[in-house]
Amino acid sequence: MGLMEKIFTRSWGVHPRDYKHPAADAPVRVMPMPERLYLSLAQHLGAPARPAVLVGQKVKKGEKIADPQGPVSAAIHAPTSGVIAAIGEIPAPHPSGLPVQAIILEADGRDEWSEALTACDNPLGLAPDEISYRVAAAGVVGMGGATFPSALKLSSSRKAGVTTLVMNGGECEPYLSCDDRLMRDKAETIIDGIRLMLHATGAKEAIVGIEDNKPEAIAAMRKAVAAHAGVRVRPIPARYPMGSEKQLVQTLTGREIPAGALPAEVGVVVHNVGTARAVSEAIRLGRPLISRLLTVNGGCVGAPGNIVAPVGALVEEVLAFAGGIEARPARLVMGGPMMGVSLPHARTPVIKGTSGILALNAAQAADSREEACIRCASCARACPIQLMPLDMARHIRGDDLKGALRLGLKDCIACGCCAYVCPAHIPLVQYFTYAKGTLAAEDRARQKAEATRRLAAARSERLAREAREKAEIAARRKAEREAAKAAAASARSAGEMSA
Amino acid sequence: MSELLLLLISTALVNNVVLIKFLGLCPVMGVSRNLESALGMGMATTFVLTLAAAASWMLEHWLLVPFGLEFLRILTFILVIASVVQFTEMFVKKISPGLYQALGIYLPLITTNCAVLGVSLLNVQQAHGFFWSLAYAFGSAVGFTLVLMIFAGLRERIALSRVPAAFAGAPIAFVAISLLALAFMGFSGLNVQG
Amino acid sequence: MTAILTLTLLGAALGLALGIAGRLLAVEADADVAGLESLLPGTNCGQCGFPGCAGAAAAMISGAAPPSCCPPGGKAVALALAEKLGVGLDLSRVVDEGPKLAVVAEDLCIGCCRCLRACPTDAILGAPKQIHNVLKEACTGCAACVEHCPTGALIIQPMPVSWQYWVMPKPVAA
Amino acid sequence: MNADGYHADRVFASPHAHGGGEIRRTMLQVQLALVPATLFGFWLYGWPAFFLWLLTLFFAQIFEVISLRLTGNTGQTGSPGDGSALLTGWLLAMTLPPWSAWWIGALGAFIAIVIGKQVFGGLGQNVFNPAMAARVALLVSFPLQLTAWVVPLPLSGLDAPGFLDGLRITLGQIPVPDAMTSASLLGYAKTELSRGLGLAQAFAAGHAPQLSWPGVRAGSMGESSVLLILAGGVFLLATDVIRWQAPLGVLAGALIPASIAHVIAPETHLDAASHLLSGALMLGAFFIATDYVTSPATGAGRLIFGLGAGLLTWIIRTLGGYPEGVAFAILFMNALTPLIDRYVRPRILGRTRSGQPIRGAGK
Repeated sequence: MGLMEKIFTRSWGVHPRDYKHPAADAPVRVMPMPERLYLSLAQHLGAPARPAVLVGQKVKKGEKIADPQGPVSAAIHAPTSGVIAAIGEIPAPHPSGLPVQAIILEADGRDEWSEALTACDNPLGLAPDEISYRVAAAGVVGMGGATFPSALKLSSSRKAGVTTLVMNGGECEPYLSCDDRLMRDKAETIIDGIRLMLHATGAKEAIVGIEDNKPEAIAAMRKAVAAHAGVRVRPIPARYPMGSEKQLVQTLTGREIPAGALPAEVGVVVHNVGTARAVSEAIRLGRPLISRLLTVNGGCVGAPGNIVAPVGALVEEVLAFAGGIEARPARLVMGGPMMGVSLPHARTPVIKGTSGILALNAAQAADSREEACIRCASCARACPIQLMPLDMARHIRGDDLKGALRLGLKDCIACGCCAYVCPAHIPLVQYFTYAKGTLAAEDRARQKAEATRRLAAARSERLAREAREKAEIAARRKAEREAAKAAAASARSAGEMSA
Repeated sequence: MSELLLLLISTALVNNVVLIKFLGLCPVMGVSRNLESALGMGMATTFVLTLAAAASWMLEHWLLVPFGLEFLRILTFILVIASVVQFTEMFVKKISPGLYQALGIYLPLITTNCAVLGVSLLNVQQAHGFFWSLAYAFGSAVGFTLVLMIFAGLRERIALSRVPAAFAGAPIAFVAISLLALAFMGFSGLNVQG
Repeated sequence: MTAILTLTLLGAALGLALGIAGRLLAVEADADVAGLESLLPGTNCGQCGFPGCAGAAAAMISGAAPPSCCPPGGKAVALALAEKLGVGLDLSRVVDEGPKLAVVAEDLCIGCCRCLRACPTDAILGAPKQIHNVLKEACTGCAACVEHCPTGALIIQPMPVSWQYWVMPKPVAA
Repeated sequence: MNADGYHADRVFASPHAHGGGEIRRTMLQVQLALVPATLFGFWLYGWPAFFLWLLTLFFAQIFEVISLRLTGNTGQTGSPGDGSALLTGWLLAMTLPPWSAWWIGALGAFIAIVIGKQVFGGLGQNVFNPAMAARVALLVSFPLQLTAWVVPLPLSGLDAPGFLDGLRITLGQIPVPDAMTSASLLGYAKTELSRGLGLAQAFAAGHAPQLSWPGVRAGSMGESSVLLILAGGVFLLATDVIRWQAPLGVLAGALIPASIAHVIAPETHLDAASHLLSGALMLGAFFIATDYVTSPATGAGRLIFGLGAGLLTWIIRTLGGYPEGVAFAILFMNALTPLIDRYVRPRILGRTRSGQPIRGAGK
């Protein structure tokens, strides 16, 4: 970057205190299998999965228990062997705590793998579509948190003809270190997954972007990548939200993704390093995505660190395994502190996209009273999309959602930089999510009104048709009757004539 | 050329019709709720003002003075202005129904915008020539539009502010416009004649 | 005399000019009933007190009804109508309790099928002597069915919120 | 301890972290930046200056508290402790003649806090800079009192008024002797020019005000030591409280046309240094034009704002009826701020300036 560019290019993002250590340096611990697992049917982006098992049915570890439903969906597998105890509602890992459909699995303690799983020794010999197919069968979703079904991304990237595979090792969220840990410990597996993804997408090169505050991960990945041409490791400046798709692609390739478009528009597809590992295990070992590495961190956690937890374990069990909590947390968060969701309580399960569980103390949660906006525009400077959060929030506060929409509300990625820097503690992201949610609800209401209008029109048309048909039948009958009468009359007259 | 420029500055800023001469306050308060309609109103008024100034100049010099009918001045001027406004109204309705709706009653009310009649009369009073009259009217209209736009911008911002209930609406608008008038006082005595 | 003549001539000339301009710049007044009706739910449920949605649209154009007269439409429809009509809207008078839904109380339904015929959107499914069911995608919560039920088995309830459609509350001013 | 007892008492929106910025601290930093120039002003103009400063701040805070009490302090319209009223009062006191009577300060504080700010809804809601609104309102209402500059009588000097005399001056019990008042340089130049004298001739006269970098001269506290004001401004820039665009704009907007005009017609136009060293240009550039609330929110917008304010200052000083134009110029640009904010916006990532999505840059 030239000097002129440095002066005239707007800086974006923030440098939050990261709290990544010592959790990132502690060795990974594997959580023992809980007695019961709560497997949400909606733990991926898109339509919820449909149960493929019956209550009371015995399942083996890795056996599919729910089928994808619709074009965007993902399968769900049993994380251990056991019996299906129930299929019903559990509290969703979501701020609202509203119920979500789930399969409840009673572990039998034997943890037996299903025999149906097929390993593959020469995966690069498989057809690209076969890789996508197997990834779909393993229920792999994006591990960075967005949980988009990975197979779909692989196959659509191939169709779109992407040239570059960008691997997201940014992990710019504070507190989280599971990707860092994974790259340090499983670099070989990740690289293998990347090569499989290159094969599946048809991309020519892969760039692994790793923030420069993770030197061990960079070293480990560089070592693992040395033998493979076409895969490069690139350190990138540590800055939040570097791990956001638009920012990462621009930093690594210099290409700007058009608003509302996918990275494929500029020939790029982005995957998380955790996804690469899941892809490798799905293809090489035939193992579906049934557990994940996640960071347990925060001021209230007894022993912060990275833990391998089965999907469906309760948050409270994970916290208890991680040394328990030392004080009542001010906030319980699933995901990172910048974009994660607050949980209403800990009796909600880990899902495939759970990158972290944070029990934050009051100082970390920084819960503060909203004050008046002094228009300092710190938010505008921090916004990576170059929006004007202060003006958008003003419009939303004044119930002028359309005004906020004109200012680019749809382009907001809810990264939280604005609210993080706001000296008035204005919950800007909350304003924006509220506005987006309200607008979406209005859209749905409009669509429904449209649909019901069509139904009503169809009905009145039907009623009219029925009335018409009835009238026609009545008219025909009448005509027939009259014709018969006339015929009889003419017959009679004819008879008279002949007589 | 530079004289014309100075005249424009003088009429638009130093002797602003709205804030210094206090003419045409009604549309300024009425149509300044949002910027688009303020701009539309400004354009419509500019159009009317300039056209009316031209028409009234011709009326004055070719009809009233030759026939010694100066006592009919106000009457005839109002007639001409009303006609021009009617014409403008039709025109706006045709080309921008949205603006027509937004301006509402204030569009026909340009007729009674004292700035229009005032400028026409001032032109006669100060014995301006034809082009000078036009420039004077145009400058005044630009000043009017400027104030209208600035004020609309301020009101759009104030509309989203937490104004105390007692001051919400017209009161705060008056406070704002008086502070705006204070700002314009800085131009007073601006020695633009050289 | 001159004065009168002048004024007359001036008036006549300006009148003529305006007349011509009026002819040239004529704008067709558009009958808006259809446009307005397209914004209404179109279920002709009659809760507004007018004969069907077309009747309500006509009443709104004539000013006999406020844009907030459609209860099933709620705030969104009222806003759209007010924008189309170009009138201000007193939102405080709009009671928007959120989307509604008819629910069949299974222990009361006798399967008489009367509600089926009353539903303007065919949202109720059922066969004689079988418990009926409401399709929540098609039900507008218009309550047209309620009075036709002989056993009071139809209840209008707020539409349940799923976590996917949950909306973050607006920050409250402290 | 276990987590099963945890229950959130409400929905928390992300982010679940905060950078630690506080309004209170920002206000304190600006006040800190004003301290050197203010202390110098106390020394230069003696006890009356101190009393006027104290009173203005006191009244500003009193009016703030009363207003917030009346409007029902909701927290979002500012709390009495956020320091914004003190800062407004401080800035106002910096621009008043230091020997003004107490009621000038009190009335100014009322206009600034109540009319300039609280009726608009309090902190962050006002559209005009409160201190400048008050200063302009006072100037057009009491032109005599607002231009009664005293010659510096440093506290160390023998003829400086003592503590009690100073108090009496501020309370209006002792009139400011005529012999002690003096025109500011800008006022002097304006008067002499209007008398038809050229500048060279005017400044040749012995009683012409002298300019100097340290700033020992007649004027307000905010006008005297340009260097200390600049130091405060640099401190604010360094601590990232203010951004560079507005100050640079103001200085460039005023000094560039001043230099050009001086080169063309030195007899009728003051040089750039005089413009910089006299009046409130420096204070305006670093402390007034950088007011967050009433200046544009984008860098480009702030630059436009600054250039406009600087240029208008120069125009009013050179061509206008008032000798000083900073307050008017900034007030005028305040009024333009909503328009600037509306039309000067950064390009949204992934979109063109007109808001359309950019085209994919090749696959």
